[in-house]
Amino acid sequence: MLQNVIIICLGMISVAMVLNLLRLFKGPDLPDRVLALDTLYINAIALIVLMGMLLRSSLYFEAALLIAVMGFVGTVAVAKYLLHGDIIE
Amino acid sequence: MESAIEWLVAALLLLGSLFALIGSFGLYKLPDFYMRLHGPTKATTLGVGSLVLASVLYFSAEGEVGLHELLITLFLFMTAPTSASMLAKAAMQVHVQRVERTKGQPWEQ
Amino acid sequence: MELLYALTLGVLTMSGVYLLLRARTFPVVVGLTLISYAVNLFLFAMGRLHTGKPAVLAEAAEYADPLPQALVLTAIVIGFAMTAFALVLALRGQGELESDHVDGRRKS
Amino acid sequence: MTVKSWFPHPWLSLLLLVVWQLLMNGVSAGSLIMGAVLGLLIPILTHLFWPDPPRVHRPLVFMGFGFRVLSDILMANFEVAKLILGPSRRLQPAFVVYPLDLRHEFSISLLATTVSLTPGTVSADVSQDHRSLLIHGLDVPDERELINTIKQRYEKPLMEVFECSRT
Amino acid sequence: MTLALIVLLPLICVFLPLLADRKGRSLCALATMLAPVLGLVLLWSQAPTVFDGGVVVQSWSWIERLGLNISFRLDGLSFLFALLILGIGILVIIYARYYLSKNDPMGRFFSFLLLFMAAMLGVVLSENLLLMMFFWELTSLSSFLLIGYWSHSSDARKGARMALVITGGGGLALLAGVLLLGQVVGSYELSVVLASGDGIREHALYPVILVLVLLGVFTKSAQFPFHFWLPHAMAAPTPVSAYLHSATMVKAGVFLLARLYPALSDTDLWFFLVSVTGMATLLLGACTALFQHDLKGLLAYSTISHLGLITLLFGLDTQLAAVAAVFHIINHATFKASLFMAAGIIDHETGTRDMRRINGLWKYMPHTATLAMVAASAMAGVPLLNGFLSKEMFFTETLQQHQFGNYSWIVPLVAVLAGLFSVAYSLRFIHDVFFNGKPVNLPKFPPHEPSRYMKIPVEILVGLCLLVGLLPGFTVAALLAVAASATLGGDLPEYSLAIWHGFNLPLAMSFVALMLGVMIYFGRRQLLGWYVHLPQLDAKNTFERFIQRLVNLAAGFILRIEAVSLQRYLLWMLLSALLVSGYWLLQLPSLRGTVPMTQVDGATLTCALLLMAAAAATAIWHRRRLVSLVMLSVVGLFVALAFARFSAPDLALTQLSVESVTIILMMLALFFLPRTTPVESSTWGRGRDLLIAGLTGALVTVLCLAVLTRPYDSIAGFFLANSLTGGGGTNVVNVILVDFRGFDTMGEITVLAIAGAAIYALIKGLRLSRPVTDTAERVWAQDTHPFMLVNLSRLILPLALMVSMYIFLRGHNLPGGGFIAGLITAVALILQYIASGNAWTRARWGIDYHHLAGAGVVIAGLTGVGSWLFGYPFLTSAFDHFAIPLVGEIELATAMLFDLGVYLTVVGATLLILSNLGKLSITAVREPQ
Amino acid sequence: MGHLPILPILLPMFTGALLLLSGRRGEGFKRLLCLLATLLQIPLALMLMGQAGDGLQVYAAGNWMPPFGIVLVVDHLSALLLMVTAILATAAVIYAIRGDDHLGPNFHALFQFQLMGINGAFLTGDLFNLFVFFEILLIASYALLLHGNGSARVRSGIHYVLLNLFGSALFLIAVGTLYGVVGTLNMADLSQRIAQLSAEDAPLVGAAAMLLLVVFGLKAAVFPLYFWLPRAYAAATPPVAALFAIMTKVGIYSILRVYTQIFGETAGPLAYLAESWLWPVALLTLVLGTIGALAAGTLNGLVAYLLVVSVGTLLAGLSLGSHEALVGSLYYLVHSTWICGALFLLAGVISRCRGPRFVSRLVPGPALPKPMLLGGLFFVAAISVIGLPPLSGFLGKLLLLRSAGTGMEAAWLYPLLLGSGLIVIIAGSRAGSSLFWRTDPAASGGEPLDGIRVVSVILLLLCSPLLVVFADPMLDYLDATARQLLDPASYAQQVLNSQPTAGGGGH
Repeated sequence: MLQNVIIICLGMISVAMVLNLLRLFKGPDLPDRVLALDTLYINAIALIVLMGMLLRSSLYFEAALLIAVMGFVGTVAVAKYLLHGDIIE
Repeated sequence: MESAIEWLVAALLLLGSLFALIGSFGLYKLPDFYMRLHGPTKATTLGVGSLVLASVLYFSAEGEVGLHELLITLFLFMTAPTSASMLAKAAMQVHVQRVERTKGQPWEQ
Repeated sequence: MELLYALTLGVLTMSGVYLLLRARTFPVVVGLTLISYAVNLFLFAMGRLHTGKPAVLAEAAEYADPLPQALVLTAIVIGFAMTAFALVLALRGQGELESDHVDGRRKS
Repeated sequence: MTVKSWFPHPWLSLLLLVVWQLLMNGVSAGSLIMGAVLGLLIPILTHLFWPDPPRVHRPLVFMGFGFRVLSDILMANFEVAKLILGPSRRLQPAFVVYPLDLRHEFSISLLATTVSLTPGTVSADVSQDHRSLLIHGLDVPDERELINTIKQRYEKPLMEVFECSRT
Repeated sequence: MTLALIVLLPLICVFLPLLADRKGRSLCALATMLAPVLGLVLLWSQAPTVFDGGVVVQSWSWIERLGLNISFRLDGLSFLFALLILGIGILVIIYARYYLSKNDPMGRFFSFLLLFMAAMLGVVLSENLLLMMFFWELTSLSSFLLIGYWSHSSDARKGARMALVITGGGGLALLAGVLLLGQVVGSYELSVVLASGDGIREHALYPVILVLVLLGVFTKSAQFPFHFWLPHAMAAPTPVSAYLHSATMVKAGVFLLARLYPALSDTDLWFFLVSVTGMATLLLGACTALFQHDLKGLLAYSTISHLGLITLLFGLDTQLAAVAAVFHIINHATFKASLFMAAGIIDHETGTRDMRRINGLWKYMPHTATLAMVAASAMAGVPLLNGFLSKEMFFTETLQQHQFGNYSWIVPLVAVLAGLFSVAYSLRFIHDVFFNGKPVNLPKFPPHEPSRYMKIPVEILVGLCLLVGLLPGFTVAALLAVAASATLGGDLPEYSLAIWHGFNLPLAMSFVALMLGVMIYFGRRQLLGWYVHLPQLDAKNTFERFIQRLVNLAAGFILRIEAVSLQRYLLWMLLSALLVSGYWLLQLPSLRGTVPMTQVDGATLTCALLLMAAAAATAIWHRRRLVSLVMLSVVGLFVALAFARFSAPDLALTQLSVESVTIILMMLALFFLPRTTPVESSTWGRGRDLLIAGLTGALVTVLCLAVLTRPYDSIAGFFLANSLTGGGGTNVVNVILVDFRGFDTMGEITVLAIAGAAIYALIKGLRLSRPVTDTAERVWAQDTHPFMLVNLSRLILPLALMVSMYIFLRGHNLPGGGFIAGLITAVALILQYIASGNAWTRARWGIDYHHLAGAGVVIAGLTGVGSWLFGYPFLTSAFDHFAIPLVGEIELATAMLFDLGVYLTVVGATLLILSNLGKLSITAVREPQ
Repeated sequence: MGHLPILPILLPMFTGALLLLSGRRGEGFKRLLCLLATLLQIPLALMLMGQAGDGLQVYAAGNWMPPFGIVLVVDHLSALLLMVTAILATAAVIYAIRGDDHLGPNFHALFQFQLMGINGAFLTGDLFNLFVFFEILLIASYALLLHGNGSARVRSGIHYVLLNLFGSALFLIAVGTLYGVVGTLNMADLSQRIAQLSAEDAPLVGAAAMLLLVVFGLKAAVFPLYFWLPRAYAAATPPVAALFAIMTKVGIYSILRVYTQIFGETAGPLAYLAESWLWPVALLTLVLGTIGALAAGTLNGLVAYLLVVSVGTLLAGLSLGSHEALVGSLYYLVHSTWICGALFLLAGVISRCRGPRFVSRLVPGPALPKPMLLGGLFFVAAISVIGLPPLSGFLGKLLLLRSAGTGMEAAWLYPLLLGSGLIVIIAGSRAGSSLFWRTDPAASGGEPLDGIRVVSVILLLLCSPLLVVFADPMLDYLDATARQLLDPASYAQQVLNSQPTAGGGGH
């Protein structure tokens, strides 16, 4: 049963990702796109966690962890760019 | 696997995925940037949170007791607000459109 | 799956090559990055596509081919170094030639 | 060499120790020793980057705060989910300027984080003088109520935990 | 050894004049003479053998597989030439000692001269044809230097270049001919080549060889249509002309004709080519000579004409003609060298060579005039002088030949015509210069006799002309006999060197030529008047213009095909790749192999579609660079997911961490670059690019699909089997990286370290203008250190370090490793830069990242070298398990130390790159114009 | 256990890393270190050349035997090229330490890393490792090319870098495909496995091999991939340009290695698959390089095109494929590398003496100091590079022409090679007479002549007569080299049969 649930969940996350990407394409402003990217990262974490369960492997944990630790760096960089131009002043 | 845990895991999974989906839906649907900013918080908090919990339970039931998945949520809790704030600041800097009925003003830096 | 994978690489490569043929440094570097993604995926796929068989030894009977993965790792790192260099070179071009045209032309 | 320079962030060290156990996915003698070593070494290495660490005065209150936030997150999630799924026309978004009582940078950011984590509100900015917080709410029928809620539920406990000496 | 010494002596002594130059001019000349005098002695020591009809061959093997031996040959022909080269060489040296002015660097002149002498001796004495080619081209090169000796004069430079290009180019043709000849014969040794004449003539390649060889000969000997370089080579100092352009260099061509006569001649093609060229040259040279106002120009064209005569003789189908040719070589050398010297004296004393100004010199320099008149008479073929004898033989032979069938009469006619012109120009030389009124406007006036010693060489040469003319039998007969027999490569035909052969047709021809020549001279004014109206073809300028045209054409062509355009280069490259690989892919029997494809699942399909969409969006929105960049990071994320999806957690980790660093990097760069890309290419151009891009994409797809659906048998099993036992780790990918293929990783971190150092070098001194407004044309926010970010960054640093420690330590057994750990650390540190600024961070973290990167490489390298201590090759790993109380069993592997090196390098290089890029905006800001 | 084979890689690596570590102080020390490390390469290379006589030296990094581990293979060819590189690099360093190294930071470190990359590329017996070393030498070369900056360098640098980045991508695709079909990376193993390839898979491997050819062709600068070279090399600082003379040879080396040893006679349907393409490409390169040389407006540009000419020439020789042709090409390779290097250095010396206004542009400029010396050097270099006797270029061309036989190939090669020689004579004599003879008395010159720089030129130029004098032993060596190259089966066997080092401890 669990396998099926996981697959359903994967489907939901996929739909979520599609929505993210639609927002990403639509914009209209850069912050919107970056926000969509950020959300995409979070959905990716979800996807990886689900995948780990589906495959019964804990080897994917670090990937999720890494997104959590480092995924926001890109967002922050773009945001700071919009704010201040040079992100390391 | 004991079926109670199995059910619990399944529920958590569905809950998490659902919230992740709702978050993304919000992101897609809501009319202005600042409102859209609220969508992903669902995904980060309850969405990923429940999934992680499900994963912890699932692997514990499989015999690999461990809580390390919780770290994902820990880090997300730390980083997500920051990126949200940074994005909001950026949005204010570039004066993105917002729906007219919004009360209050983003302040000028 | 294999067909899907190959098609994805094709689109990646196509986008990358199209960007590569632009006349400004930044799109070209972005294009090269896309191409290097495609290449990394390509090289990786040379160990064939496996689901759920990471090459971390346990009791499993079968593992993915670890060698292409190691090669891709090397390639990613090298690609990173090269992208960084190309970007800084683009900056140098901007500073020295006052243009970001790949041929250093001021006006197009 | 004072104790402080050898042990600059006791709470951080503890946090690191715990995180290490989590990372190792279990507690063992080896992981405890390693965690302790890292918990000591890393703060020494990095304390220059964190010159002004917070002082925790009432850890228990802090834990209580933590649980409250978690449960609030849970509840708020459902509420906001309803808002999102409902027609967005009815939503009443608002920017709210929240006056801060907290003074310490860390506690302010903790509050801001909390505000952001509870769905429905996002802390958008902290004023330059660190006296007020700009909050965006998804659906704010009443600003005053929002401010009060935050004051009572979050800022107060944080005040107790981190800044009781000052108040 | 003797022969080699003759050639080598001048070469060895090349530097003597340079050294002696400072000690005085006479000493310099004496030092120069050392080599030829010794050479002459050595040559003379071989004379008995040669005059007995013997051939001296001395050889040392050098490059056997090339058939190139150091072998020399002395027979009659080479003896004759060596004698001329050395003898006239000595005279020229004496002459030049007095000719060169004090301003001319004499040492340089003489060393060039010696170099030339060596080359020339080499040509005539070589037994090996390839060896001869060495010297052959060396004569062109050294003559280039000699002609261009007065390099300040444009004429000299152009003349020298022209001579080099023509003779050097001819030399290349000759080289091809010689190479082919050698391949046909199987050896480059003359003895073999000369003996296999029949084989050569019958070979299919014979015409090719002949034409190539003749090209070399004709260019060198200034034969029509390659004659034009010679008059312009007159810009050289006169001793050079006297030496090179009368006696030696131009004779190298005819020498070769003589040398290869037995091997190549005796076919219709040979007779036709050689004789027609000779005739054309003979006539053209003689005619043109008459109209020259320049003293040396007249002599130059006369030389051309005489060389044509010699060539013609070699091209006549009688054996005696070759004898006559050899004889004329001797005679021409003596009278022409002395004439050049006389012309040089006149030039030297009057300051001009223009015959319209030099008149009536008899009055001022009777001694020189006498000498010049005798020599000029020899040139004209006046009886009792040597020129007469060979000319008589020439006339005889023109009458003997029948090679043009019914038109054979043309040859004697041409001979007579040329003869009468030669009489006319000789007369002009004598009459115009020494008589014909008074000098006009001489730069140096009044002229007087040169110094005693300057005339000695002329006297000796003129004396020889007289002696040979009067007593041929006692003087030249023996030499001629051996030389001619060497040329013919067999017995000599009957001939007589008597002055008087009775009244016969040749004598009549001589007489007619003499009479008509005198008449033409007296009608010269009309002729000159007629000549100036002819279209003037200045060979030098034409040649220069031709070369310039060639250069311009080349430049235009290069600009066209190389058009400084990266897009063009990339297109070439893509097209090449498509072409060559497409060629093979089209031969694939089937695109899909035998392995069935696996099932697609929904999530993967979605992700793949999203990946494609994002990739396409990156390209579509490339004009809005920030948007494109955001799309790019989406692609990066999905790539990481793909790695995870297909069982490569290590790769997913790496991709993710590289991704974040790349984004930061691009943002940093984008700050200084324009934010948008202008539209530059036409629709057609874009369509073309799209097509190429599509084809490349298709190539990758086809390759990928074809490989994925085929079975393969790889070496992977070994790694899986030996990872734990041999490398001590369960994460096979990591064990491959740090152990099985640790050497790759060693290289990879070196690349990183280099990139760091390189980028540092690139950024240093870079000045960029900083945009003052943001993307929406508003001023930037003042809040440089966002509150939330600052606080987060401080908390996240220790935690991230922890995580990176974790990733580092587990790498050997589980996904992770030094590289990813390094990137996490780097990102955590970079976050400090982003949050709190460069100055703040730098004040707290004073490490020079160069050191970090360098130390990383050194640690990794030393780990590798460490295995030498145990007698193992570089990077051999060792690991063991240790039991530690409380902690339990831990594994220590040298691979971890290696990984530490990786870690440090990654941190060092990444920060070196990023922090320096970040520094740009403070250190090197230039306000926009 | 002899660790000699790996030293040519490790020595510059450690030196480079130490130079990075030594910080900004002690420039004198850096120069000395760099010079010493480079000089040491010469005896190393000579010892390896000596050892090459005893058969292949296989050095397994990490003691993992081929085909699983990475091996370094020293054969005649790689040892020879190490020696060529060492001598060239020594001259370049000698030139550089007189001031060119200070035009930008990190010169010596980058120089050493460049050497590491080049030497590694010559030594490695593994295809992917070859890629890694390519990248090392490339990234170092990017930096070195841009050393000193300036708009011309940056402009051509952008082209060079971006083209090569794409080249690297192609390289990976090719290597990947080879691995995906054949399942191995070791060149010897590849050669054995390709020999048994099914007809079904052969075209795939063929396509991959041809992609590799494009990559190597880009490095080797063949038509139509050489267009970046002339401008880039002409803009580089002299010691860098001189060192780069070997870079094109790395490409050629790789072509030689891959297409004789992997796709040599044993490769069944894929045997000699590159040669039919190489022949016209080589001739076109030769022709276009010649035209470029004629059109060049600076001495540096001229030399850069001469490098292209030399590439065309020796590639033509290689694609003839015979033993004799191989010997000739290798001889020409050695010669042209050194002489082009010398010419680049000489152009640098001349530019400095003429000052920044004239540099090496072929227009009348100020009179040069010591015209006899400089002119003599130029004359010798020009003779050598044009291929006139008595210097090495002539011998090289002789060998090549002779090996073309008398057939169709000769009909193409003779006129093109000799015609190119003639055009280069024209170009060379024009350049020489502009630089040394046509002086402009009004123009003021640049720096005085620097003796040490001239020494570096002389050092390289001396190689040319030495190559002639010692042609016979040299050709003996090349003979053995060619024999080794044309016997891929024995190469594969020797590499794959090498034994691990046994001993206590370790795995």
